Amino acid sequence: MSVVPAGTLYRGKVGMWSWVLHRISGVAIFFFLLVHILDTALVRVSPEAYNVVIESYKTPVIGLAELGLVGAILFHGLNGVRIILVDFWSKGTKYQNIMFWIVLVLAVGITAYFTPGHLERVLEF
Amino acid sequence: MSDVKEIAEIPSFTVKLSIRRFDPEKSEEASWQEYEVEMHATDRVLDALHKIKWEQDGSLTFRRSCAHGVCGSDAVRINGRNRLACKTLIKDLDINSTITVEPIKGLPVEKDLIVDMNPFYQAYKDINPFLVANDKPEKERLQSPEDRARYDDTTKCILCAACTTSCPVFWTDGQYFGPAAIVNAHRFIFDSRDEEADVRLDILNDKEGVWRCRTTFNCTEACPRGIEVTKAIAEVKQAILRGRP
Amino acid sequence: MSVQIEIPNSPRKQRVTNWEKYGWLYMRISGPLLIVLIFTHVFVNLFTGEGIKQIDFAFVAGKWADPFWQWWDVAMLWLALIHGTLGMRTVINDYTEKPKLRTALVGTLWSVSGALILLGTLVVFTFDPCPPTSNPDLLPSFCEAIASS
Amino acid sequence: MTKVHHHEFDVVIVGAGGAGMRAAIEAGPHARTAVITKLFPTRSHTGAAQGGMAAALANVEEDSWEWHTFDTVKGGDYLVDQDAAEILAKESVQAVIDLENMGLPFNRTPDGKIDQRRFGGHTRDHGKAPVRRSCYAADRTGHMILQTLYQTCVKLGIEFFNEFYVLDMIMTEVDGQEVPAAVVAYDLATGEIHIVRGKSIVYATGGFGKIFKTTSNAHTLTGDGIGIIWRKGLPLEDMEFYQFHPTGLAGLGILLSEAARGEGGILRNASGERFMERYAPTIKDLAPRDMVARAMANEVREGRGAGPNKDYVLLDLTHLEPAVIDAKLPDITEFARTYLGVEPYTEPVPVFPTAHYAMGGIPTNIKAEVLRDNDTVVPGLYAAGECACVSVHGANRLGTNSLLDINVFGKRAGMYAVEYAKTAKLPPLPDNAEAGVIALLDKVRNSKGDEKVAVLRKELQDTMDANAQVYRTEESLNEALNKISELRARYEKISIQDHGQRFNTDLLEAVELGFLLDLAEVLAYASRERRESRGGHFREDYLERNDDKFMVHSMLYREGEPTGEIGAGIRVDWKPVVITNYQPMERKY
Ligand SMILES: Cc1cc2nc3c(=O)[nH]c(=O)nc-3n(C[C@H](O)[C@H](O)[C@H](O)COP(=O)(O)OP(=O)(O)OC[C@H]3O[C@@H](n4cnc5c(N)ncnc54)[C@H](O)[C@@H]3O)c2cc1C
Ligand code: HEM
Ligand code: SF4
Ligand code: F3S
Ligand code: FES
Repeated sequence: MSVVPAGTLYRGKVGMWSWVLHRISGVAIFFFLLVHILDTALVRVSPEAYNVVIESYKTPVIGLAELGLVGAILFHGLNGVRIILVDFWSKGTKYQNIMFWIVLVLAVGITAYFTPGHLERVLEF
Repeated sequence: MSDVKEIAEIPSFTVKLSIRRFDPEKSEEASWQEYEVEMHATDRVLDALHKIKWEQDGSLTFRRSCAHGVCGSDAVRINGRNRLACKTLIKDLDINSTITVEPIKGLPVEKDLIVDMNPFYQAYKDINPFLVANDKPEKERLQSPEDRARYDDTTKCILCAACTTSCPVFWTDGQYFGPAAIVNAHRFIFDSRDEEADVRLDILNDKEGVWRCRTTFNCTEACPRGIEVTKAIAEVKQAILRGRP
Repeated sequence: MSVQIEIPNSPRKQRVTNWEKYGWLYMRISGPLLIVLIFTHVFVNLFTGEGIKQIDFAFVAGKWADPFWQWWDVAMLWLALIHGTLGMRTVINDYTEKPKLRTALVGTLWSVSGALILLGTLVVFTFDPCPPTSNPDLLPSFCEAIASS
Repeated sequence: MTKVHHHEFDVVIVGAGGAGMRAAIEAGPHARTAVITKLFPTRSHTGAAQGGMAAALANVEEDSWEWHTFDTVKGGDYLVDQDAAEILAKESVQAVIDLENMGLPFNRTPDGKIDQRRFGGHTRDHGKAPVRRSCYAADRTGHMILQTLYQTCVKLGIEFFNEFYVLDMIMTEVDGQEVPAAVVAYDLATGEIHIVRGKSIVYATGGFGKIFKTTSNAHTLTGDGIGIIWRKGLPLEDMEFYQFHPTGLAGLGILLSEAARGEGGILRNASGERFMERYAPTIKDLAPRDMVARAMANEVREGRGAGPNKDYVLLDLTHLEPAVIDAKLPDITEFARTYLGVEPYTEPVPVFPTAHYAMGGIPTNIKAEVLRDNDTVVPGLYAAGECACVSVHGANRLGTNSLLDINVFGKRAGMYAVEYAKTAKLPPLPDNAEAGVIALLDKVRNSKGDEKVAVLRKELQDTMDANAQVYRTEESLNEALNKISELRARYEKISIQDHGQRFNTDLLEAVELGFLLDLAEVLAYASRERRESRGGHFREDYLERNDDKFMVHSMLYREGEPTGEIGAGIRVDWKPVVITNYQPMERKY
């Protein structure tokens, strides 16, 4: 018996892609969190050590990544609420589609709102 | 005498189909094969498959029976989505580009569009898909129209597997019970006559049960019977949390 | 595959309680809490004041001087890490097929997470905002008051 | 060398539609039972049945099994065996209760009982007014029956051989009597052969609508079971009676249940006239199917058809509340939308008669035992469902009586098969039992001609639609028979393209065509020999029912190989009709 390797990509709709994004963002946040705990732990080593590492957070490259992180957290968190509504609200399955777009607009919107100020700070560095 | 003609003179056109072929007797590899057929707008993808099988390539293999979406034989992946070939009208697809047809995903492919359905049926059997009621009524058991309506949606299932094989979680390791099994459990869990809801709820509380559903809605979108599959799954999840239907 | 006789249905054995349900519930309970915790955290640290620029030892020490923020961050640490670990476990379960590899990966995951939770908690509660040997410029302003007293 | 497997059971059931599974449910708990089916059970065509299942439950209005018997007899144009019809009507109530108890989700009345609705030809008090007798589950009654029966089989742990094509039956002599010893099946997945022995064998293989082009039947309804019986030299009964259902989606044949008319749908011609008022003044659109189908065909013939080619009539549901349509006819309205792009809320639906149901088939008695002549049974051999002819449908089946038939006589077949198996010994298996099937397959596999299965099948279907449909004449039937002879000769020269072992549907379609040719020929032959008009069989050259000569069932026998001459190798004989209470009268509605 053989499972023939998949042909094309499955063309799921909003539900599937929101899950893909949710998963990617969740994993990304998880790894960030691991690093974030470690770097914060440096405060127990010495102020110098902590500050050195934190300075690198303020460079343009990492600064851009931080935007991504903020976007990811926003999306993951808001989409998490969407999932919870789908699970517990009787009309959740009916409105899941529109809820996804609301989540996306909010996540992108808030990130965009935050971007100029943040970029200014990391770029002048 | 009563040779029935088409509803109106429907223009015909050439469509290109690309079909995923696989025959383990010939090759270990699956490959895409292209066909061109003359079709009418009212024709269905199943008609196109038949046309190819009957006129061009008799070795093309697929399942089908009723040809109008009630038997569940011909779930395949058309243009990347699970559909019944007999319910997908050519005109509803983009006929300017090639139509792709491939087997449903996540079950072992046996030949061309035919997959091994046994794992699918096994999951179905595992949820005890039958009424358990120990009273011995003389006549019919009574059930109010409201109670009857409670599980109407999930009685429509034709076990075509379009849902289960569209589920990204099912693709991962094939261990997940899958939406179809849950739909059929739902049909009994919410049937007021049934006495074994707790057993079924317990079965679906399994590691491979409802909790694996990530609400990706592919199943709902794929179901040719229009069953609100994700909703049914959500209802089962809640019933497990409550401990009763 | 020769004879395809279906396996007649056999009654199912009652299994031991499993934790899937609780894991699933945990994701849904921690989620909304995390929204409050994390969104506020991000807002305070990155949106208000100087944003990312303000963050240094002094900033952190300043916050943790207040038990409110200490508990805030510890709650966030526990909830988020367990949430993330449960989530990662799901991901691992999905994509590993060999039981051994699966056990190994999930084991590692929990060990790392457990260690980090402990570490983080220790850091927050044993944290000294004014380590005596350090350059006073790097310390929060209240250290001077403490030092001079 | 093809691999051959052997199995032994007490009861072997061929076919897992409603009849087969109903039998299995009776047999399973009492005997080692196997069900062999070429389709996965829930894909059987019983699942396509929509309208309902008749039973005089009297849940919503007064009703009695006697009235039901009368309607069945009259509906069948008096060619019904009345003893069988009485059983059908009497046992209908229990049959419905059985299904409900197994879990079937019938629609309910406000007080929680099984709801019932009207259906063509079912009347109160011997034709006084339509009665609500059809028990239903939306317009998915067959689907629910099939699912419920399968669920019950799962519960009982019935053994299924899925996607196994039975292609032959082995007969052997025991105590001077020919009895069935085994069936020989072809495993689609592997191409291997399985000899399944049983003490009793039940045929429940369904119909053969695929001899026609426009049909409500599935692609897989090729009459294999009936064909096997025929090739064994056993007779077939009443094959000329084939039902054309009035409301098939025009051009496609997909069925719109009579329930559409039961709920108030009206047939109209091009000018919007409710033409059934002219043909059946009392019950109009709910007249029996043969009458409605002929009326429709007549409207079209006389130029009152609708559409660009004036070749169909219209089923009007627009005066019904959309809510009623959604609640009671959801599926069939969806068919109209999906396949014709017509919105039944606001537009009438184009319909035309479609080949639907075989009244005839394998002759059986009321114990579902197969007959080898007018009254001798073949011990251990049973048949039920559409493939069988207990003759409860006579010359025309009433709507909802078939789902009833498969349940009542499916159950009986199971019961009596077990009873027989309890005392019988497993008949010895002759040597080389697989030889017949291997020869059959090899012949197709190795044939090197240039004829194509699909072409022959299409020509067969075209000729049957043109010559043996709603209207028939001596001439048209001879034409059909001629054509079939020609096709038979060409069938010898077919070739297939797939020579593999696994899932070789190319091979099986060719084998199925062989059965279709056989049955089409029997049908056309029997139709020619019945020189009268009765029920579903309408002869333009013999317009009247002729009770003096033809108040009898036809019994068709295969005598030798077909030679290519018209009807050579077929012999017709006649069998009296069992009459208990109802003397033949003119059938008026
Ligand atoms: C569209 C439609 C609507 C209908 N609506 C109604 C209705 O409302 N009310 C009503 O009373 N009747 C209705 N009928 C008629 C009724 O549904 C059928 O006559 C009845 O379901 C037949 O059941 P069956 O069990 O005899 O055969 P089927 O359900 O057709 O089953 C045949 C079985 O035999 C198996 N089989 C066939 N050949 C072989 C072989 N060679 N080897 C192994 N297995 C084989 C198949 O796999 C299948 O399992 C309808 C029919 C159609 C087509
Ligand atoms: C901001 C608030 C958050 C909310 C509301 C939230 C919500 C959720 C929910 C409801 C799920 C379950 C999804 C499902 O079962 O389908 C989930 C999964 C997940 N979350 Fe979160 N989460 C949040 C923050 C986080 C954080 C901080 C992390 C990282 C540490 C994280 C990592 C994950 C991971 C890895 C998954 C698994 C994804 C998957 O299985 O596809 N989440 N989240
Ligand atoms: S739920 Fe829908 S998609 Fe899934 S098996 Fe049933 S009918 Fe098919
Ligand atoms: S596709 Fe799968 S993840 Fe859930 S919503 Fe459907 S079962
Ligand atoms: S052929 Fe029956 S569902 Fe498509």
